Amino acid sequence: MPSSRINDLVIRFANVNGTGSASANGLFAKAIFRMGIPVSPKNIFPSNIQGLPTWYEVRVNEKGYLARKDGIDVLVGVNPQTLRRDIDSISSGGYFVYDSSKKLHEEYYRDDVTMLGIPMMKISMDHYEVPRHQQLFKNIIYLGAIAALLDVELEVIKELIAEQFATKEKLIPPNYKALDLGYEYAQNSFECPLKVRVERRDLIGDKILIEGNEATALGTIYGGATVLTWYPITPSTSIAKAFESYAKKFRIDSATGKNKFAIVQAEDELAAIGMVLGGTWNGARSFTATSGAGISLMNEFIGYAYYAEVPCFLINVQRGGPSTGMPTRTQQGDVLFCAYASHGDTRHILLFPSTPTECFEMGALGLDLADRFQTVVFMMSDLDLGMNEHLTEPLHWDKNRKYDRGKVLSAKDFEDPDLEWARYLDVDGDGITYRTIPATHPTKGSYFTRGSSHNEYARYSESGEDYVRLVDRIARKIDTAKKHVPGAELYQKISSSPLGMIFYGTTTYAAIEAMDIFESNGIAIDSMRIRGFPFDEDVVKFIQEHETVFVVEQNKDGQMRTLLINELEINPAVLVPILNYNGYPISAYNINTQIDQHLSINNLMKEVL
Amino acid sequence: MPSSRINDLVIRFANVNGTGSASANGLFAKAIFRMGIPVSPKNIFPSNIQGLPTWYEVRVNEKGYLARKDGIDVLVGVNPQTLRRDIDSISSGGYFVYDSSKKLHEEYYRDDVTMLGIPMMKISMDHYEVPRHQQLFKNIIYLGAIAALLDVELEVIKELIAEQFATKEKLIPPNYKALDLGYEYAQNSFECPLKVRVERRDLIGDKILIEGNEATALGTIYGGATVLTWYPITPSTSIAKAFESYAKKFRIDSATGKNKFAIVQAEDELAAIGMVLGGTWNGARSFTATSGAGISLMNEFIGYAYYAEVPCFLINVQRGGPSTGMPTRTQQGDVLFCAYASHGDTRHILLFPSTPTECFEMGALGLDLADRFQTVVFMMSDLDLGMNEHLTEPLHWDKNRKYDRGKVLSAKDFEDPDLEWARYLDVDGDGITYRTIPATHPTKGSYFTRGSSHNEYARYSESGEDYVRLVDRIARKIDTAKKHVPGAELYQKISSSPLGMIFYGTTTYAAIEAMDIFESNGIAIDSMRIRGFPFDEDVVKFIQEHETVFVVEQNKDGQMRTLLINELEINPAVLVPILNYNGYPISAYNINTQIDQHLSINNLMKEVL
Amino acid sequence: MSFHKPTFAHPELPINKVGYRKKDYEGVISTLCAGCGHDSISASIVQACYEIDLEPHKLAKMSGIGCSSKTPAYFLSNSHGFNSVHGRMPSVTTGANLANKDLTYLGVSGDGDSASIGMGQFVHVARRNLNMTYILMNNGCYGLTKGQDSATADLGSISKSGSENPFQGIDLVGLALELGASFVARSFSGDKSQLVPLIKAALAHPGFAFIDVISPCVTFNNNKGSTKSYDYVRQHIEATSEFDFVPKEQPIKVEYSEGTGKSVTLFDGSTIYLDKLSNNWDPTDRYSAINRIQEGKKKGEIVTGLLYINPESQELHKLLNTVDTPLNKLTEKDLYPGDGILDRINDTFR
Amino acid sequence: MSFHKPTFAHPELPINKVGYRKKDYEGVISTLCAGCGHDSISASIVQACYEIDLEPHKLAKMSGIGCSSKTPAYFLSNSHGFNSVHGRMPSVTTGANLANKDLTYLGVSGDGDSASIGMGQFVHVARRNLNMTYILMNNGCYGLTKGQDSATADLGSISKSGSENPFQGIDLVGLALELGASFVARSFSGDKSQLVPLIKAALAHPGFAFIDVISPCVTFNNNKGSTKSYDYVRQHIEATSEFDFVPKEQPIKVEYSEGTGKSVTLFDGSTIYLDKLSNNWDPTDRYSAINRIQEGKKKGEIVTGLLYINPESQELHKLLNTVDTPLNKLTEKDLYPGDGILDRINDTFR
Ligand SMILES: Cc1ncc(C[n+]2csc(CCOP(=O)(O)OP(=O)(O)O)c2C)c(N)n1
Ligand SMILES: Cc1ncc(C[n+]2csc(CCOP(=O)(O)OP(=O)(O)O)c2C)c(N)n1
Ligand code: SF4
Ligand code: SF4
Ligand SMILES: [Mg+2]
Ligand SMILES: [Mg+2]
Repeated sequence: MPSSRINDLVIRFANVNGTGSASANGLFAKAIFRMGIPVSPKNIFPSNIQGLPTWYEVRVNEKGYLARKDGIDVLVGVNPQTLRRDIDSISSGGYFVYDSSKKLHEEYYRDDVTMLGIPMMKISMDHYEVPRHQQLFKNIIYLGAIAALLDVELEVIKELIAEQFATKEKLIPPNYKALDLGYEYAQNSFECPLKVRVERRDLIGDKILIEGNEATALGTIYGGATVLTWYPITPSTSIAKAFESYAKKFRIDSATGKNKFAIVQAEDELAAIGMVLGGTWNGARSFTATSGAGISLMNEFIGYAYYAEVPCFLINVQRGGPSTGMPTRTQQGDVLFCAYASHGDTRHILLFPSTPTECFEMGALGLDLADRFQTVVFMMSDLDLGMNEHLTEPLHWDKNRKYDRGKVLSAKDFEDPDLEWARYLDVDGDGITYRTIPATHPTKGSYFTRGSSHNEYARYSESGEDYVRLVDRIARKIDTAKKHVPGAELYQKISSSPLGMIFYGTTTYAAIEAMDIFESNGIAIDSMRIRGFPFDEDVVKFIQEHETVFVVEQNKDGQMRTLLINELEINPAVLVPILNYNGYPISAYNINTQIDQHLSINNLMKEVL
Repeated sequence: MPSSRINDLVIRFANVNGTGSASANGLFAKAIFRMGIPVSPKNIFPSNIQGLPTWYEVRVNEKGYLARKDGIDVLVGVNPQTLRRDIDSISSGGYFVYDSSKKLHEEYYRDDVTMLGIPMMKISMDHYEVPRHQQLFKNIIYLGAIAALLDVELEVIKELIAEQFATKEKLIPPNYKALDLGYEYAQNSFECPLKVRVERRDLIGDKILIEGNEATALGTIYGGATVLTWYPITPSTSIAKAFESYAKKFRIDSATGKNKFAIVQAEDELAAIGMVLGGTWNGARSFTATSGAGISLMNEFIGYAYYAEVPCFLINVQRGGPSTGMPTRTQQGDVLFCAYASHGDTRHILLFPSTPTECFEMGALGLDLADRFQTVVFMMSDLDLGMNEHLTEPLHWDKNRKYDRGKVLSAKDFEDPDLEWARYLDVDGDGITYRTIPATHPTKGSYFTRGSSHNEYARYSESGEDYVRLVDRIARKIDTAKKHVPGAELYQKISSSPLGMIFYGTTTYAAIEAMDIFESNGIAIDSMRIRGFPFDEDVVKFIQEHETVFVVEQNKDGQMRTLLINELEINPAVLVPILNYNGYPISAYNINTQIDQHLSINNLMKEVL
Repeated sequence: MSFHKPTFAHPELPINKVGYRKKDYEGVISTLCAGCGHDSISASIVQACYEIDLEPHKLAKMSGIGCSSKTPAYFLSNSHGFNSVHGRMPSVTTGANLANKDLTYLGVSGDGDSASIGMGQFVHVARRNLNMTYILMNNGCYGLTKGQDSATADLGSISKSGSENPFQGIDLVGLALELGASFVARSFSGDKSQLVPLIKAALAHPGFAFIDVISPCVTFNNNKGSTKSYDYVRQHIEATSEFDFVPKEQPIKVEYSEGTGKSVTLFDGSTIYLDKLSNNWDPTDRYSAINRIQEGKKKGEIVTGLLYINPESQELHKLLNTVDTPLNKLTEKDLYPGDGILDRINDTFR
Repeated sequence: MSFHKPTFAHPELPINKVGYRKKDYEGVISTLCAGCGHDSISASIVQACYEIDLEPHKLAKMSGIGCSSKTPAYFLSNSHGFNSVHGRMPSVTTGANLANKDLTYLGVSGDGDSASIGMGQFVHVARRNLNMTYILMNNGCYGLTKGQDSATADLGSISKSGSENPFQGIDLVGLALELGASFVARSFSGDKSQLVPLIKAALAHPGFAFIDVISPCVTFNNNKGSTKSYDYVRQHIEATSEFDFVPKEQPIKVEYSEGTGKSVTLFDGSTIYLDKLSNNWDPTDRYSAINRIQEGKKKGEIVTGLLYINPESQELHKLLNTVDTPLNKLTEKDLYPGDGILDRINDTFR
């Protein structure tokens, strides 16, 4: 017997890509959101345009847990290619909703799953004529049925449909009809609602449901980026797309109709980052977004930007590596590579957003930090964060906020007869030197930017002493950044357990849930979320205050753990890796299991309880 | 008063590049070698073709210490641009040999240095007419003078000159004349020999004096490389040059005059490595050599080779980084970058030669390992090793040695009806799977090589389980390599001190000397040289057996130390970095000073003594 | 994910000279969009390889990244395939070819793959006259990343989202001719009767054989206003000649109109027949080809067919003077410099 | 290492319209080999910038890596310089130009830098018609890495070590023309009287202005048999016209032979005068330029001069429709989307 649960379920839609299902599925998630219930949808899509399996998985959870959860309560299976595995994936006691236009072969039946056949295609063909419409409305029909089965408010879905087709009003009635058809079929055929179902709440507040990449793009818009140079690559492409569409809305000069921005689709990633360097060197806020292979290709320029000290904001929306790897799956697999990218001794600033709201904030902050530190700043997003909608705080911008352009001298500064300027002279002791933008002054302030070694006056030098002074100063500069990157977030006022847990980015949702589960089992685990690199003092302190610290991340080699050990001179024995690297977002259950296992093996359980 | 020393001196020649001095200076070093005395020359040259300062520094040491030594006993200064710093660089009690054709300004005089003026240019102009000759013979004149001053046997130099001009005999007499002119001038003008001087010994045995790059190229020739694809970059270029010249000597089919090799100067490093992958995939031993920027550019393909498991032997002759950095200076700055090159979780095999003899051996071994492990193998040479002549054991090749082609199936294998082959199936449990070369068999054995995730049958797969199985197996495969890379070299039978020292590549010379100095001061330090990565058990054991281990390397961030900590889960407190990163080869004195400092700060001295 | 076609073979299907049925030249079922031009090109490749009696395992399939670059999985399952990284197929093919001069190399690429990120390698593989066939599946857009304009998109072409391309399109045919490529052709995925013989000739050509095949992307670039849509291409296509390729040994049965035809005999004895040639154009003179294309452009024509062939083509191995045995067949016996040599080398360093 | 020239200025030296002496356009002392062609080009750049009354700080000097790419240190010390990585000068210049459309961008590169590793960026910067002057210091070899053949080395050219280049040379002029570059010229480092006005015209041209300057490498490629040696170039050079560039406002004092001359007026009102034009060649028709070069090649001529100019050139900012104010001058005031906008955006996500 299925257990009865309200607002706590996982539903998965199994579709074929290119059949218009994405829109119907999106309506479902949005309807839950509108009903005031926390929701977390995940798109699991192939690296392909049409005809392959794609899944849309939605977790509904009124406690607000947004992590992916293992176990599927309801599976809407409309892809014959994957029938077997879809049915197998349903939790015992769950439901299988399928298209019964054709009879389901007996071998697919499961005793412990309720099989709910709906002749979706048949209904659609009975009511619509054009084949393409039959295909599209089939999706709305199953949405209607799901609404009945799960008690989703039909009015809410209708409202969403009306908004969606606001400019194509004649599409509204046929959609309504399809919705009703599905709804009624389910009402008439099954006992509705099911035991797992939803119910209106008021738990959303002013939160929004937005993709990380969309928020990132908005961050760079508010942060004052005017130059975007990029090369298409999943899952970063939608940043460029969103930047373009917002720029076209808010960055057109009203008098002339001209653009207060420039977007260039570069010929490849090497060119994209080269253009960023040219743009920032010349004083315009510029950035690029890429992933995986793009980062590899950018390595030469990354080292250049580090060494010649040219600001460069680089957004890495990570996907499954190495190589082309799993381009439509998520991972946090480039952490180490980005931290030390390019040949020679280097170290780069990293930002780790874990919500779209932070994508927005760090999208703007990254531009500031790049200018302030005249170096490469990576924002380490990932496919899960970037391409899925997340429930998150609304975006906020202080209208009086000024861009931090860093240490840039103006023509006026050069009028000061006491100014003794040298491009790479550390006058403030923080490792950051003063730069000039070309054309600042007719006779003062020009200098030569180069990736070969140079002295304080930006002159070429092969002196070992000049070199050592230079690289030591740059290292000092990156150290200074510790205080400027977003600090670690602590989930408790004071440390109260010998056990600690560190996480970052998209491991956060699952880690918080895992922490709660441990707590409800009487095990306290202190937690900290890392938001920036180089690490600040809080990170050191947190680790020092715990005997064992679990580092939760989504890669194979425990890359953040390596970074912690190497940068903070931590004994590796203290840091226990908790890893997930199969390309799917990590679940709380996974974390709990791995930590449990470690604790029981090490007999720590006793001690902690 | 200069102290009297035999066969223990440092002489430095300060020249202008493009003036033919390299040849004269080389004769000096070779003469010492022929006199049976260990010698170690270092070229310190600018990133430029003509007209800039260049130095040639030779250490003569009958104990056989080959490291660069701080302190210059004799400086031959023929570059007016650097007069001041050259004179300042001489050790107190040393000698300054200069061209007195023009009077030396008084300000240059030093009381604690013997100033030996020789009117080199004047002598040359008196005896030679063509300006270019005057320039060239001036170099031979100072060589003659130095022979007199240091007691270098004139006959030996003459013999070398005769060999050099064996095919242009008429150049011999004028060279002899110049040599004699210099020799006689010095004999007549100064008390010869000086207190620091040389004297014939028999300490060379069958050793040779050869550049690392030359030996590397020979290694690849003997190792069976037939395809070299490369792009010019200092300091790796001379590998390609040497490979070409040996191939043209030993790899021409005598019947047809055709080449049993193919060399392509690629359009860039991305193409160079792409060609290597194509070549090895298709069964020809292929390799490339590059440095710094080249490695950065190759990152995408490196990840591909790792993930799709295509053999790739890549020689990195390291230079001063990051970016263009110091292209004509030496560093071990790419260790970490190469170990984990490319985005995603990766790990690559590294070889660390420390003599030209090892360059030869590893040049061949690298080809074997790449084939055996179907992955990227880096040989980590550096500018010092690659472009300077080193006294080293003669090259040796077992004429019965077979190339290890790794697990490659032949048409015959496919005739076996029991063969169940899948490209990425681990049948032997070592993580290494069987591959086929294109055209092996008409209907069996074909497969698709790809950088996207795939299953054991080389078919594209987006399954998380397939992915995890794949990357875990590859990790296992790289682990297997531990037993196949050259093992660590231990400098004692059993560990006998709480202190240990780890070094690799070109830090070896200085480390060994430093170890001897400590020993002569009554401090025992156990030592180990790393020759390969992933690390073998001996490395673990060595570190475990010592309280404190000094890791000597030539980069800023202690990259090998990071690698040790990360791979072996070592407490960082145990590993003390001893670093030198100014672009000059590290000296024993430098190591001693740094270790001393550490010991006294930590009060370990007492304990050890 | 790849799906395998059921492989029962009708025994009555005709067998070619090397003993294979046409089915043996197929691959796994395509996962491209229904109607994608690339699938038609795959079919032409299958047809061409079958017709020229090529043993499948003696061909290597090379590609980069993109919808187009996936196609090697959809033909010639008995051939080894190398799906490399984005834009770098030419370098990998160069290396493979260096290793074994005896195989046939068939590279496929997309316009994003070749004209943007891969431009450098395209230029240099042409310059080296590598013995390979290079098929560009040219749809004027980036299919796999969802339809962005590529560098071959024509000036003024309208994208699916309605925007007009402000940039001059790169014509890789023009570029290949300028670079002195030894075989240059253009065709259309929808014109199998022209494409199949072109591929056959390209495979036989000893040197770099480039075929730019306009191959509409039904999903992202088949809209009105696009100059790479099926409709547009069909309306503007203009063949330079009728074309046939006859492998050596095969009896010649082509008839061509007196005075307007030309035949070109290749190194291996195969012959290319061109009939009804355009005016002012000689397929063995590359400047006349450049001019012919220009002329066409002025009139808005997409000129197709074999545009240029250099019958004197010297492929890379000739330029490098490599031995006749493929390098990957050389063993210790062939490569070991000989006893005593290393001692002599050591001596030169004493 | 760089050496600074003594900077005492003779007060009597002539001052140009913007108040600078020629000396003010110089840089630090060159460290190139004595006699290197690149140094002559630097001198021509100094001369041209001085003559067109360009304020040095309003020009940005961009380069890649190589002996050639070092030259920006040897001219225009009052300009900012960006010595980027090997082969990537075009992308950096593109970004810089996007940031500030008001500066003049002068890029210099070598043949290794542009025709090998930088080929992709060269093609695409031309395609985008970036407003810049691109000077290729073409010596047919890799100077800085000691003389290897480059991709512009001509087929059959003999290297210093005596080997013959087996590869077809890439002619970047031909390529630029094929790509539709809007200003294409060729010159010789030793011909200052032609080079200086060409550089002046290129700097004034609103769009991508490419000048391929043959610039012998005295150290590695000036030997007999080299087709890039001083001797060879001097013997084979053939100017397409006499050439002069007259900035706007300046009185015109050029006389040219009736019937054989042509003048082209640029956007800013400057004028280019060409006299004694080659036959069958119109500098505003790019196909006639392609043909003229070909004709020259057949005769073994190195055709120099302004080969093609598009007087209708639309540079990248026009294509992108950017505002007149340089983007790097826009402030919070210009860029902030406005109060309440973000709330409205938030609403769209509810
Ligand atoms: C280095 C790198 N950058 C970006 C991508 C993403 N990417 C995949 S396919 C593609 C473009 C494909 O376009 P095209 O070559 O024209 O092939 P089509 O899909 O149109 O056939 C891009 C940019 C990648 N795989 N690798
Ligand atoms: C990525 C990379 N590869 C290789 C090099 C080494 N390198 C320096 S200059 C140069 C070639 C320069 O040739 P060219 O551009 O013709 O300039 P020239 O010296 O002849 O003026 C090369 C290959 C480099 N700096 N960076
Ligand atoms: S997206 Fe375009 S190119 Fe890709 S498979 Fe579909 S139709 Fe073909
Ligand atoms: S090597 Fe050649 S290109 Fe370089 S500075 Fe000398 S002459 Fe000029
Ligand atoms: Mg395409
Ligand atoms: Mg050059």
